[in-house]
Amino acid sequence: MDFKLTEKQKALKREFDQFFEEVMKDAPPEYGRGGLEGVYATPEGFEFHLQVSKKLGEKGWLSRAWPKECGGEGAPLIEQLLFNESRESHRAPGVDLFGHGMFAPTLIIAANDEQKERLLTPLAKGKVSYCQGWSEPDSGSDLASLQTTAIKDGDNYIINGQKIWTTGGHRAECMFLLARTNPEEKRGKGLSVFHLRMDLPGITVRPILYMDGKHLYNEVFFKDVKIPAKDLIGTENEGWKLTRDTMNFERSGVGFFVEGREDLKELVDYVKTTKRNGKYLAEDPIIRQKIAKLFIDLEVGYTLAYKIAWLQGKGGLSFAASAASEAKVFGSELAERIANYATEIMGLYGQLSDSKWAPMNGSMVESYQFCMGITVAAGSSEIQRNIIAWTGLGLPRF
Amino acid sequence: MDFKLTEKQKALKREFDQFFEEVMKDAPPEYGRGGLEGVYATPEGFEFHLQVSKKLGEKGWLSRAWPKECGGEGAPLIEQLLFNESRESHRAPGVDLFGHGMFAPTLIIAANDEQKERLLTPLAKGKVSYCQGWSEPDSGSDLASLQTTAIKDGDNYIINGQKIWTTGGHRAECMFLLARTNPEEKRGKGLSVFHLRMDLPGITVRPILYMDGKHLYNEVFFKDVKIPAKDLIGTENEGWKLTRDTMNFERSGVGFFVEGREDLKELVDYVKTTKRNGKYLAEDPIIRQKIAKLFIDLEVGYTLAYKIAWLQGKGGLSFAASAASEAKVFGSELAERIANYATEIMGLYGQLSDSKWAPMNGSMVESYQFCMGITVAAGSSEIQRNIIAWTGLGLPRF
Amino acid sequence: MDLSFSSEQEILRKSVAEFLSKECSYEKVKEIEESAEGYSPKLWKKIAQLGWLEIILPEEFGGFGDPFINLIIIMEEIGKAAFPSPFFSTVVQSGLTILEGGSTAQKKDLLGKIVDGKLLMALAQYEQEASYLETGINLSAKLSGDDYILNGTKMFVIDANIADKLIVAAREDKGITLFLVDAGAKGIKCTKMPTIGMDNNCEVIFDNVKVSKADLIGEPGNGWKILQKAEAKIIVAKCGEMVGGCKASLDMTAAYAKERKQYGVPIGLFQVIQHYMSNMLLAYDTSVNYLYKVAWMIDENEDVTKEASALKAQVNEKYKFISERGVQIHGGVGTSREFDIGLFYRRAKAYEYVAGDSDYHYEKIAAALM
Amino acid sequence: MDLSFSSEQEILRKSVAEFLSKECSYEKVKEIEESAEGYSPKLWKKIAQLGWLEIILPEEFGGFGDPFINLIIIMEEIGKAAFPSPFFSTVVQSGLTILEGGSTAQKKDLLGKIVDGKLLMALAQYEQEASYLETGINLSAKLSGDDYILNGTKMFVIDANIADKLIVAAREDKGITLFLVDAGAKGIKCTKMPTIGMDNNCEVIFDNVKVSKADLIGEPGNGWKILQKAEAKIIVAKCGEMVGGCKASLDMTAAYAKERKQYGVPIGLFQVIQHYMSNMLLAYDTSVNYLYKVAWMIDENEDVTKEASALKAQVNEKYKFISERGVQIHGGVGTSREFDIGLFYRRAKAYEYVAGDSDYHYEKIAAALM
Repeated sequence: MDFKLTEKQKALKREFDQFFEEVMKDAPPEYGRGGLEGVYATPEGFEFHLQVSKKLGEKGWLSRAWPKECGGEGAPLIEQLLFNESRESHRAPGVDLFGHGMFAPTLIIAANDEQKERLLTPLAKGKVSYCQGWSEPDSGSDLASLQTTAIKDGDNYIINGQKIWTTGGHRAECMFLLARTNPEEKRGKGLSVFHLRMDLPGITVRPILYMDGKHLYNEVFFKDVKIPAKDLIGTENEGWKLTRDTMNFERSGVGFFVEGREDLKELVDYVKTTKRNGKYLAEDPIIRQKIAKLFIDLEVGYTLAYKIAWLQGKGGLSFAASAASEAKVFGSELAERIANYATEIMGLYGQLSDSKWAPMNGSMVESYQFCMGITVAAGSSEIQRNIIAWTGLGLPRF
Repeated sequence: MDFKLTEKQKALKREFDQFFEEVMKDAPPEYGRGGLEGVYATPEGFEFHLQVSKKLGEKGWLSRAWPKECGGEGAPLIEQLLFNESRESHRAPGVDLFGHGMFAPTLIIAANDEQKERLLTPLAKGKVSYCQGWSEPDSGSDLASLQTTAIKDGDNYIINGQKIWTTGGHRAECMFLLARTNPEEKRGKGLSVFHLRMDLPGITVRPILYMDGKHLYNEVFFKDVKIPAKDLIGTENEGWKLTRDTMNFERSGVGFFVEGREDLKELVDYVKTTKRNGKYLAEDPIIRQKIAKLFIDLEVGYTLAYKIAWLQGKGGLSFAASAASEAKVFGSELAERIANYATEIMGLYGQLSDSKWAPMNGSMVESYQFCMGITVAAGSSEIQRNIIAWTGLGLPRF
Repeated sequence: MDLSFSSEQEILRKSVAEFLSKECSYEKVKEIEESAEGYSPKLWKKIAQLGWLEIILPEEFGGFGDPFINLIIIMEEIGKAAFPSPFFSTVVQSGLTILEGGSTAQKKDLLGKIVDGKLLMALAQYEQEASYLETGINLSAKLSGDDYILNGTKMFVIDANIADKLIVAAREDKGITLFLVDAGAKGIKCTKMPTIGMDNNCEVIFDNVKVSKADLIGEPGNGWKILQKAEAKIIVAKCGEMVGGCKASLDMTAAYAKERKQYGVPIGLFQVIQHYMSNMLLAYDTSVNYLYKVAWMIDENEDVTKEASALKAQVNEKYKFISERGVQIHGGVGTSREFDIGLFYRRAKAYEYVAGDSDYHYEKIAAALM
Repeated sequence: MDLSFSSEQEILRKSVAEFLSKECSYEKVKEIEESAEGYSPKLWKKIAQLGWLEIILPEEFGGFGDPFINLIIIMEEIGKAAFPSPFFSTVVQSGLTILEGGSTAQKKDLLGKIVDGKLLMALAQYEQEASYLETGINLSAKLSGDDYILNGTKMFVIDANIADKLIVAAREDKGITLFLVDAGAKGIKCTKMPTIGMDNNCEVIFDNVKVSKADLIGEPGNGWKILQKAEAKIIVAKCGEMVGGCKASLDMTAAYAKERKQYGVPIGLFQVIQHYMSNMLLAYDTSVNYLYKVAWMIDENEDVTKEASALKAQVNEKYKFISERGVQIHGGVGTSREFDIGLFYRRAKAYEYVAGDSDYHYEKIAAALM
């Protein structure tokens, strides 16, 4: 039982930390609030994200964990964890959640050599951005019931249909799409994965505003969109299986806990410097207890994330799969709890969003809203809990 | 919108309160802890229960709410609520949960005149005690899957099988039994209700001890037990329907909340008179907040109970049925919360059961254990929540 | 005991509900939220004509002597519709404070204008420390000849940006004193603060603002007592609005759960959704019945200090709970501005702070019990 | 980083688990619980022979120099088996306190006897006020010639009824001082108190009890420092036992949910049961990994004051949660003495108080953070 990092790992972490600290000096204010909002809500935020991405590409850090034959360094997963931890604790952008987080692993598993060269290289260099074409209006948690079609037509596929909840669809250059190539098949069968550019004729992007009016999500409509057959990734009709394999990549959830730690740090600063009724908030026993409870949740969550990463690195995937769902449920619900406690502690100030009056730059009241996007996305808490019961405890599937 | 009691109702409540206050002066110590434990755990406790029952019978209070044709006064349900409230706030016994609470309503609905005379009269006089023969080892929440048989044999029925969780089965004089009269039928059909004496040949009672070793529950075995056909209640094979009708009788759950109020009163006394670290516990903001939260739960629960009783009295059963389930879920889980908070507030003393060292006579640590018997009994919290969703919100049944 | 509403009350509820559903759809609500004024003057005029603003007017001033519970009925319906208007600031906060502490002349004058829809008012109590306590009021009022000079900053003043007059709690030599101040008076600077409620919370700076000695509500030093007495009623009224929001959240979520299909069945068939929703219904039923109980106690002239605090803490927590589960059950669409559940999720957090947050009220209850 | 156990550690765990499952079934546990001694001398002798009691013995006194985490392994298995024994009072509470504050001679003598299974000890810290703080220690120790005279009452002394020697925290002129007292000394009256844990919590009255000046652990006035230093380790060890209890509760409930049928299907198929159980597993996984982390920090000689408090508060709440849901999922049988889940439900409440309850530890964390 040894939680110690090696000297090499420590040095690596220092290098990451220095880089992100330096980079974040120029960050626009929306990055104080972290999450997807910083990247997608404003053009300035997205521009900054792309800049950082390029810098990371120059350093070769976007592809460190990729296998050597795919242009990476085959860095161990624990180093990837340290990278993610450092980046997220600085609330830094630069890694494309969809491009680097999801599509690159898919390409690594399933792409042919030509595709690897053509599609992975720009990703490694930080020169391209992606969005994800998965959810549809009638298939929320139930991805296998997709209806968007991609019908083979000579050397092309013709795409028709609609995607929804496409985060960053209004900013990304490309999309990776899950569509039905065999309309005879139902549910999980007959689906395939594609790469495509978002500026193709026949694609329309319509904003879905968040409850506070911010623009992160979109609907994307496809009307006879033609893409070349060479942009099919992997085997035709085997996309669902491929998608499921991808879902199991780096899922420690460490980001929830390092971001939460930053929030707690700022909150502790706030209560130590803010007076109410003649006393510092930090002297209020009720507030002290709330902060202690958050500290505990962050401690145990952070440790669980390390355990997951370590197990994934070791190939202990069966525990890791269930534990990754645990980290997602726990981390996303903890984000909600942090936001609620923090805004309670602030009293009347807790309702103020981004403005000179708002404590912590309004980040907590923003988080109070955006956390709901996380507990419902990428496998809602309900689905995750079923997965935990099935894979973690062997309870019967229904 | 008027929550006021009439002068007559107030006078009635005063009369009940005076009676129970007087009666409880002689109560053995187990009654300080309320619940089923006082009645069934010790012979002294049961003896006291029977004495109080007789006194209530002399006053005619056991049958006040019964229709006049059944020997009652047809008192309105609100008066019955006041009676229950008074009795439970004094933690007084005397009403047989099974005999008066469940079997008498069954008899009122379904018994013939001979049975009403023979079986209701002793109940009205407080001269008989009952236990309930419902649950079986393979049918917990799923009562309709009962297997105990009652096979007609001339003028008799012959009973074979086993009942479980028979509260007070070791003390009660009689049982009302749900058994399968038509073994061809499955589930809800082919069941019938019977009255029988517990001293019949062929009946064996085996204790099931509670987790702390107390004896409330039993298994009851029937081996060729012969009972006369005249002790069938209602129509043969229609027992399940009858049982369901009975379940809807007086279900305001007011007892949870008036008992909880007594607990809170004692707890407030305790924290006001107990010092730790040089201060009264009542000065500790964390303890103050726990007490405030319990106060709120008791206030809102008590008000809900009144609403249920008022609706039941008015015949507004469709809301009342769902709300009664709400009161049961909320009341039983609140009892757990009260017990947990109280034992937390007591610190190390919170673990002490009945002894000179135990605050509140050990009632809270007892309750911490017995509350679990309530959240699983008479429709577990899980079943109740489904019922609420179905009947209260019209969600689809599964 | 009769826990039903009279037929007049049922009619009142129906008429308020019908008006709002016709005139102020959730689409319209979002539009109003995004406007600088944060309310619709046109709709305000209409509800004045319909007589809603008379609900608190005593008979002696020409009102109908409605019981307090009738105000609750209106507030519940406003809450269900998520209707943005100065009803709370003007009628509830200011109106009830005037009723509690104003002179006969003030009542006649101010309430009369309010009822006619010609006067909007705001209550300026909190300051930079955001304390709910008496010690939190430090805006200074110094007598200078026949005028008081006010200096200081008020925060979280609801609807100050649209109000004609402000009731300002200030610290005078004799203690907390309430002043009636023209919102347009020289030296007042009002700025709207962006909030999760997208409402009219304002910062109001007072820089040597002159107020006539005659424009006091109550006696000098009497202000805290008046505020406290009014607060209990203000709380219960606000809880009416919040409970209405709970009901709307519950109903729209139940409807969605019956209609939305996943894996080929309505999501309302899943046991976990059923349990979520049964907990939501329980949270609502315990809240709404207690709301009526406490409102009834006000009509009976009982002291409700403890009960109003219990109600606010209960409703604070349950509104957050119900609306949060509502968003969760809606899934992705629940987080979008297009759907309506988010209106309630945001309000639940915003209203948590109005007239005291939960921790403040827990402590008030404890103080009353111990 | 290597978060696995060594093969020696796996063997240790397996041997402890196998011994307990063979020698001390849950039936046997219940029998022991009901006895006045609350432990089995026969089993104690056996575990001494197996070398369990050596686990904390440093190499210099003939031990194997086991890392702290090995003690956690034993405690986890004890927790799973719900094994009633003086292991915690003697080896953990007393042994670690002696290691922290005793002289070389005391360590050699006392630890030697403990290891041989010939000495049972108990730590007498708390008093009638049930305070976990230094100010809670008021039993007086007055010097009189070459002896101290102890007067006062200790409460919640675990295993005092079977102990040969007590470590008594008393207030001496110089401050809190630890005394080594024969449990049979004149003037000591020990009474077992009935608890939900059915364990050996005792009241111990000291009426002019004479202790030789030589029988101090540490210096006069040094007692609180020793207790505090030992406390962090004692907490982590106890958490090992509690986490073991969580694991047993979880496993037996999962097994029951797969086997028990209702409405014709295993209850583990119901979505609500699946969600209950996924929350239980999450509570367990977060606890157990943090347990190992903090135990590892102790082996690294890091200060774990804050982390031990976080661990205890976490485990207090999660053990209660897991065992409570365990009983609920078992339904009726879960409340009966015949089934085993109740053993854990009762222990969860009992152990909540050992070495500090949650509120005490929350405050310690806050003090460290702010």
